Amino acid sequence: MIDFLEQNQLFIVLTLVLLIWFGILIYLRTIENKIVKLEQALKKQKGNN
Amino acid sequence: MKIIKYLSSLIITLVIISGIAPPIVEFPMHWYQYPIIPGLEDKFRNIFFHVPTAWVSTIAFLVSTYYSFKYLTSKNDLYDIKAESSASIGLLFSLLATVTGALWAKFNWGSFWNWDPRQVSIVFLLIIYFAYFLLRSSIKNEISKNNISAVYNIIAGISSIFFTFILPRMLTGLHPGAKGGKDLGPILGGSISGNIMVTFFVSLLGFTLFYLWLLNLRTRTGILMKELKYD
Amino acid sequence: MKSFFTLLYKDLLCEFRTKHAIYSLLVFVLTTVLVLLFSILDKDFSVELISSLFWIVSFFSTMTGLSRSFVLEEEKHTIMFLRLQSSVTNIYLSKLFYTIIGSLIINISITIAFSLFLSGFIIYNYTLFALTILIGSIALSSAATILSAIISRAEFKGLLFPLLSFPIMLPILITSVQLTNITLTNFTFENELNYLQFQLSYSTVLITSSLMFVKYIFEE
Amino acid sequence: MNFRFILGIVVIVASIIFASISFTETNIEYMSFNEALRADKKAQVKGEWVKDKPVYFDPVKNSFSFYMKDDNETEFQVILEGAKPNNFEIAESIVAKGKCSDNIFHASSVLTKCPSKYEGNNEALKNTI
Repeated sequence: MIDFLEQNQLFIVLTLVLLIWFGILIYLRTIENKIVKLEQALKKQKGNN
Repeated sequence: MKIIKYLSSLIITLVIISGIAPPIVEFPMHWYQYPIIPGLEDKFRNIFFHVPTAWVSTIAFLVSTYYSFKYLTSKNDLYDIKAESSASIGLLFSLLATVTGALWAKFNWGSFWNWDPRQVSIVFLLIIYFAYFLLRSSIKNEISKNNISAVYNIIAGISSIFFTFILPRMLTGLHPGAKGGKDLGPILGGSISGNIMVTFFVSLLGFTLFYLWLLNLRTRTGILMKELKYD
Repeated sequence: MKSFFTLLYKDLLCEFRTKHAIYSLLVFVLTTVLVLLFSILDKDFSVELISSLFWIVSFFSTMTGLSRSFVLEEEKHTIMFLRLQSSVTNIYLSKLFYTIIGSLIINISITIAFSLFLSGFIIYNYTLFALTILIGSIALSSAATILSAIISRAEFKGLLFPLLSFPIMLPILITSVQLTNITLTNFTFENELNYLQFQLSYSTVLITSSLMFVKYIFEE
Repeated sequence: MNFRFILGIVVIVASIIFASISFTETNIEYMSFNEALRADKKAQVKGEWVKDKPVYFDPVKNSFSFYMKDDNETEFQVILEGAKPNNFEIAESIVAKGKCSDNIFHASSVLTKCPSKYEGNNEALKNTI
């Protein structure tokens, strides 16, 4: 097990970095969706007034 | 905007894979092998992440200064929001550049902090833009807040050119390209192997696009906050 | 042009009457020299230490004594008066020249005090030293004046002032210390003109951008 | 965009270019060891570490001693006040700042210049792309 981890250090780093990066991407997407919803709500509100 | 979003996600994913996965060998025979750089070995891979973060922070601060200038000449609130957004992204990326740089410094120069001129100048930048946000929060009158923070941002942006581009090259330091070094450093001097160069510039492109996406998101939240009078 | 001289005269007269800057300068110079002399009695001070101290004293005296120019006007609510009398550019210029004159006087008095009390303070290159003091004062004042104008409109002045001025003034201080090192050691490791060039262009940029944008600070 | 702004921008850009010239023209004067011996002031000497000669660290005085060879191939001993500099072994050249006395160079700081080229073997390079 330890041998395997030692030999593939780079790939472990790679998986971790990719995981973090995908986490950031998913987080940003949810934020963007929220912003789009808010923008639409605001547009509606303005239309009603 | 959609293209920028997907392109930046894709490019940075590719850069992460092609920056970390390829092995380093003494005599690279194929395009997927990186050369061994004496003294750096595997640590050189950080160049694909550390330099682009520093690059994005510089770009973000310059863009912020530009929008402050636009605000003063046009008095359009949108530019003020953009200037603030860009400055906040710049602050985030300069923090990232400090952290990635400190990690690199630990393994290459021996300690996290070496008082290299470039490390000092990024501290200047952090203080300057931290002060910018503090200044924004300490002026109550909306119009004079926008005006004064724009003036400060321009002064700060112009003086930051001096200590990000000029001062580190005048003083002796550990970064490549400092005074007393043989050349301008690996990137500007062009002494870098082909595949590293390609990955590096693709990484720069990816991070710049990512910055544009973040700027777009942050500006839209700024506009929403303004419209809803949420402060 | 006339109002510029009137304003400058007014500032100098105010300073002469209150002697705020002169007292703070005296206190700073005396404490540094005395602490140095008593704590490290018979040791030779290194040149680097002396030139750093020189500019630290200069920085703090300028900060406490002079750069309050705009802040004081705001606190005494006299800035409105000034603006009725003259353009913002004129006010800025008079404050700038007042700060430059003050900071020159400060630096010359520090030089006199240091050469009287510190045996290690021997100037080898007089022209370069004079240039260092002159350009250093101009650069420090150009940063201090515009920042003082910005601060005068904000709250938490005491906290913001050092925070805003420190990063903008530090490049000037670093290069000034390097230049002073050169004048005190009489041996040039480096191309000293580079530092002068840096300071000159830094202060030109600061003054030009201040002139361009100072009027927006007082816009409501 | 009035005249005043354009003039201001021109002045700012010109001064930034003026300041940028300063670092393209840097010429640092390194001394050779023999010159530093005569100079009797602080000097900086550039050279290479002589790997065959002994290297030791004195923990009591906190000084690090090694032998250096300057560009004129003169060998001399350097005593640095402080710990061993980073990357000392892999440095391609060393710059020592300090004073000379009794044929020993007492350095207050030692700078190591590491290889800044990010390329491997030149022959093999052509295969990478």
